[in-house]
Amino acid sequence: MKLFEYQGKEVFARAGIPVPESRLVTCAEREHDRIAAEAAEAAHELGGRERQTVVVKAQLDMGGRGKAGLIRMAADQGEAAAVSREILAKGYRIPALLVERAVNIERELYLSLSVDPQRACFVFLASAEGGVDIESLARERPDAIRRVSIDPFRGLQAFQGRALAYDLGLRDSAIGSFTALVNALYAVFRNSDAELAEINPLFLTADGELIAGDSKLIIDDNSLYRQSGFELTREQFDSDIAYAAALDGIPYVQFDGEISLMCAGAGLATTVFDLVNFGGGSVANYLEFGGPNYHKAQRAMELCLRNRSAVILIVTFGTIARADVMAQGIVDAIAALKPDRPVVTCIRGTNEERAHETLRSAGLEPLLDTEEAVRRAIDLAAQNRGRTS
Amino acid sequence: MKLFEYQGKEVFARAGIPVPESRLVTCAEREHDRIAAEAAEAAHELGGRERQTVVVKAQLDMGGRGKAGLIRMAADQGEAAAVSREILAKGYRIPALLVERAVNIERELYLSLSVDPQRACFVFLASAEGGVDIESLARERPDAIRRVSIDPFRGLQAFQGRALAYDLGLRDSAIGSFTALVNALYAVFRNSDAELAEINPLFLTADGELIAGDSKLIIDDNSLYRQSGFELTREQFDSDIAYAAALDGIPYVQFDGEISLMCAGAGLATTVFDLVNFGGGSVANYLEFGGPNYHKAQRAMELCLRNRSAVILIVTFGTIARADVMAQGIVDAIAALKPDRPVVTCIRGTNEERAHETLRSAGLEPLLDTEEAVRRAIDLAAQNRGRTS
Amino acid sequence: MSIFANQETRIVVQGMTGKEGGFWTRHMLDMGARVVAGVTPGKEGQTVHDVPIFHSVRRATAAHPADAAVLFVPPRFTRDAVYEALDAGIRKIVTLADGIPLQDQVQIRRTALEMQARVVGGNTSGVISPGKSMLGMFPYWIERVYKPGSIGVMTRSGSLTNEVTSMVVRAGYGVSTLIGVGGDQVPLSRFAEFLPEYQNDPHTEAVLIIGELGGTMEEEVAAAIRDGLFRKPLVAFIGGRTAPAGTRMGHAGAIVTGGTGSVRDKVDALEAAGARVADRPSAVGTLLQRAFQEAETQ
Amino acid sequence: MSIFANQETRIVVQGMTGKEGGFWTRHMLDMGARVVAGVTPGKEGQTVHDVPIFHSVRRATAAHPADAAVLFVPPRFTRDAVYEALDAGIRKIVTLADGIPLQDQVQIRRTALEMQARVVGGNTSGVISPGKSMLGMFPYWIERVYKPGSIGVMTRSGSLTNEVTSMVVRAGYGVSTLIGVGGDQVPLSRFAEFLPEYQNDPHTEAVLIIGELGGTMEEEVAAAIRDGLFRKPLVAFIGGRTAPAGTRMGHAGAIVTGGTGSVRDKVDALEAAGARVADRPSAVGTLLQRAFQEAETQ
Repeated sequence: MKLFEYQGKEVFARAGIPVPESRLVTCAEREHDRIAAEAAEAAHELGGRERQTVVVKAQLDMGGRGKAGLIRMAADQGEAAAVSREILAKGYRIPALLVERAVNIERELYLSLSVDPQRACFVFLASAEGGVDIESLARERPDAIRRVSIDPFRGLQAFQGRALAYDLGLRDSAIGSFTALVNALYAVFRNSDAELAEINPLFLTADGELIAGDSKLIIDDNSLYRQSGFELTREQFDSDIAYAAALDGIPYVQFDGEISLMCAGAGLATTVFDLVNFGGGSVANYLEFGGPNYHKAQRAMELCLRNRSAVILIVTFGTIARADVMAQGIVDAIAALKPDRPVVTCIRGTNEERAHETLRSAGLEPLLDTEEAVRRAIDLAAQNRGRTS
Repeated sequence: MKLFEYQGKEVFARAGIPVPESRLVTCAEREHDRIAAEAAEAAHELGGRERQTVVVKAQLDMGGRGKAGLIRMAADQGEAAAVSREILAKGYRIPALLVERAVNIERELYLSLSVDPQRACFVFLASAEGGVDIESLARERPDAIRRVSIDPFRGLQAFQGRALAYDLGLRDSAIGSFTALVNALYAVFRNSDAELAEINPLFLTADGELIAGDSKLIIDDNSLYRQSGFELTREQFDSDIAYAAALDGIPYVQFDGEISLMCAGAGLATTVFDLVNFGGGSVANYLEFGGPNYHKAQRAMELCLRNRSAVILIVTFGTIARADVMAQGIVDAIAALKPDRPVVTCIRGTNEERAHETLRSAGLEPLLDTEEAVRRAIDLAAQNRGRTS
Repeated sequence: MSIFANQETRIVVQGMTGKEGGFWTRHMLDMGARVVAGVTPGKEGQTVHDVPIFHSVRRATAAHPADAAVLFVPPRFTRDAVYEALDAGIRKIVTLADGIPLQDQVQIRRTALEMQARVVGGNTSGVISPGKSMLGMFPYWIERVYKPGSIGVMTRSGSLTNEVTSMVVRAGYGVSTLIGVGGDQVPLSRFAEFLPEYQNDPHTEAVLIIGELGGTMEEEVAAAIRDGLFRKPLVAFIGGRTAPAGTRMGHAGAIVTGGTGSVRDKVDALEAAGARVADRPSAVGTLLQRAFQEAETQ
Repeated sequence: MSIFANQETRIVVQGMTGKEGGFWTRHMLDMGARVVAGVTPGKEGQTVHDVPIFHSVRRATAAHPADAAVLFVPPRFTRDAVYEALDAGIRKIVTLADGIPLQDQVQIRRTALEMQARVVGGNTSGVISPGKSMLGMFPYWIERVYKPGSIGVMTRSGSLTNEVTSMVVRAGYGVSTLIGVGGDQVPLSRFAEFLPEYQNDPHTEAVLIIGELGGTMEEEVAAAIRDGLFRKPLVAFIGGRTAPAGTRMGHAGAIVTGGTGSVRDKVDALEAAGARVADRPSAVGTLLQRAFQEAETQ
């Protein structure tokens, strides 16, 4: 689960990582004028007597917010209202605006903690060149990034934080601030079962203070059962369908093509996705029907029917996810939902003979070859095109 | 630092380890009648309407309390007062009585956690035969003791607690109680920087409950700086002198012989202790004067003078503990304290020439040979015997 | 011979008394696997399919020495169960659970590396040496997809493995040992770690890798070929060529992370090392045939 | 030759800018030790006795490769400092601090064992190969107690070592390498672990062990002799024969624990293995002479 900037900063702040003082203005279902007024009020509160500059930051899961004009400075209340309106006018789905007091920045650093799957450890990456795209930096000037491996059992050692501080060229009080921050980020990462805990940029002020300029905190979905405080919300998803699918534990991604995929297993689903594209078709949605969800045929088909696809393509090749159970589910779903678009089935695996009988008796043709099924779906989509557009 | 039973049980209870319900009756500087009355009152409270039996347990650092008559059952208030008086009458230094509600015992187990210095891990020892002297059991029937090693980085694993439970022959709800208790004991050991955390006996009741019948909790002295709640108190020491020495960080053990040792380093002090005994002498006290205490000549000598020794024997062979500093300290201490008994010095090590001048100028003979110094002390003790007895 | 598991491999099944454990143990036995004991705390003395159950792995192996363990254990208990098997001296472990916490996986893998043990999984169907042994969950209709043969297979996927392996069989080949390293972000064992064993296995003539976008396991395979650690023909299929960058479609592992993890980079690395890469499952058989033809003519 | 440290050993001093660190570095240099760098966080760029100081061990060894480190670091920072030296690839470490937390010691020793590193200490004067190198704090008046020679010495004590070693010199011998394993309950390295190195050192003709009550290190030496891992003459002195059982007199390690740890058991074990055990320091010289005489007549 990927947290929004403001959520990650809340977690950071609780762990003792300094963040800018801020106010959150929620946007969902609200008028732009109302939002802009609240942003102005927040700017007033934060600016105080010295009328400090604030930053208005759109909260959404997207890289390059700065370049897209979704992060804007504002010198006073009026400007805060104006830039808020401009941000909202861009037409993105923005659940909230974060209004922060601007920081007097001397340098921007980079710091993150993630997992090294090969060496089986945790890895701090740090750079004296923060605020840039770290992946580009890694490609272009790998020497600009310091890497420190953390033994998952011994944990972070004091010398490792110091080593990073000196290698980043920090001095005096900034060294103590930095090692404390490294400790806090490690605690956040471990205690919240994170996949990634990133601060980019990490601001260094003239008086040696460090302040998190942004947050990127991804919680491991497999660990959510032992975490609290991380709830799925509508804001984390691009569409109502994707949110509904997530609540049911069904992996779902929305695209804008014609073929709804209901495929068993990430690997096979991804392969079918490729085959559709190779064949000149286009995908309406990716949906995993299989694994723990192989009983959920009706729910999966409902989700597919909620988007404007021209055809539903079902491809499975299951072992535990029994073909006969899945076929019966499909037949029942069709009876219940009466889909307004054709359904192509290519269901193989455990008990597939019985599955094929079930499909045939419901008037469905049980295909056996994945590529043939993909071709059939593409053809049907083309025929059906007029109807859906 | 070795905690008393009641202190260890307080730590256990905070960690969720079940202990018998109890009341503590302090004894220091109080009349026996008063103590007995409080013990009776405690028995009344604990016994409740069902007038349950209680156990009165003398709190002191001594093995074999049961055999020595320092742990007694009492069926009612009157008996509680009576056994308390009998315990107090035995003449031990008893800081407190612990009055506990008696437990309905089905079996007695043994469980401890300590350090394996060779394999560098923590070690649970467990036995289905608790309530006995574990060291005798280890000698006589080592198979009766189960041993489980805990990696100091990975920590206790769930399967290890289960393995002990099954190997002890526990069943049903006792298995869950036991694994929870193992977890709690591990937390106590790690969180309090213990050298040893022992429960012997560990009571198993008829309904599968486990209750700590005793506690032996030794906190690592080197870790006290990062612990709180463990304070040195007078009750932990046999004598005022030993307590005073401990407050000054000076290792001190009281004996009942004639020669006060002031020796540098545990190894050399122990060796001089042997040499005194080999030579037919007897030791009045062991005191380490050296290491971090080599500046504390006067304080060390004061402690020696508080006991009734016939002679003070000073033996050092220091590197960092400079001989000249120690010699000057001795000379100053003698000038200040004017000891009423002879002082033998055998001070060697860094700057020993200057040390010897200092001693000579104060009228002390600087001996160079440890065995000779020991002989001299034994002789002087014999000469001085009449005076001190 | 086979790698990882053969007819001689003595197997303990952890979680055997559970529904899945019991079901697949039956199937494993039918497939020739030598299952010597089961483990479920609290159930010692019971039997499942005539296999005796013990409270703990140590108690099981004390009575029935074993080389390998397969875990039908929920994800949240997987770390403990793997440690228990390692503690009992077992050095080949297959854990099938889907949903093992990420940081647990880091710890399990680190421990396995330190102990020089092979832990395979999670989120996998397991390991099979068709006709010899099986640790995990492979289909009944095995002859169509898991026919015994000379192709070593390693895979990150489940259903896709059935799809691709059926193409191997359709092309006239079979499988020596299939290892499902699993679809997680931190596979407990990685493709390249098994290549030396496949290289040394006289019954493996070529290896097929079923990869996926995300991670660097396919690049490590390319490096092993370049370094001469693996010298037999190698064919790969990697799904996700048309997946949009940055979109998480399925497994946690399937995230395109910058310049690494993309299918393009993987294909380039493998082809540069001399491997053949199929763009669709049906192409796998053809590429295997070509690889063997070329190997013969050399 | 010598074991652990000789003229070639390149040494980093952690905590060199402290009072003790600076003082003993001067003395180490005077004794021939090849001190290549010092480490104190925040003091990079300074020098002490012309030795350059660095922020970290890695920065020090990047500029000045080193084989060994000696730590003048307070007990509560010892674990971190040892890990730092290990992380920089150093595999011989001497830590002098008295008062390292017990559970820290368990962790340090476990890490050292896993990394196949030798960490010596704490609560020790350190290691000296007289005339060649020194890591630690040994006296100025060295000729009377630490004359170069052929006796390897291992000790758990400080002052007592001066006392006993002076007897070695008085008897006409000298020291090849002295290793103070230290007086703590968990010595980071143990007596028996160095015996194979002393066995292989051509400049060591016999070994002297200065033991004490508590623990099992002396019994492990006896076992190493019995197992043939050490075959040169071995003499031991063990103090505490008359210490009352259960009384803690000095070091945490000096607790008599049941049937093990008593001086009686140690003496019996050593003598049964063929070692000679002195009951007082002055007897050490005589026993060494006898051991050599017997070795010659054999």
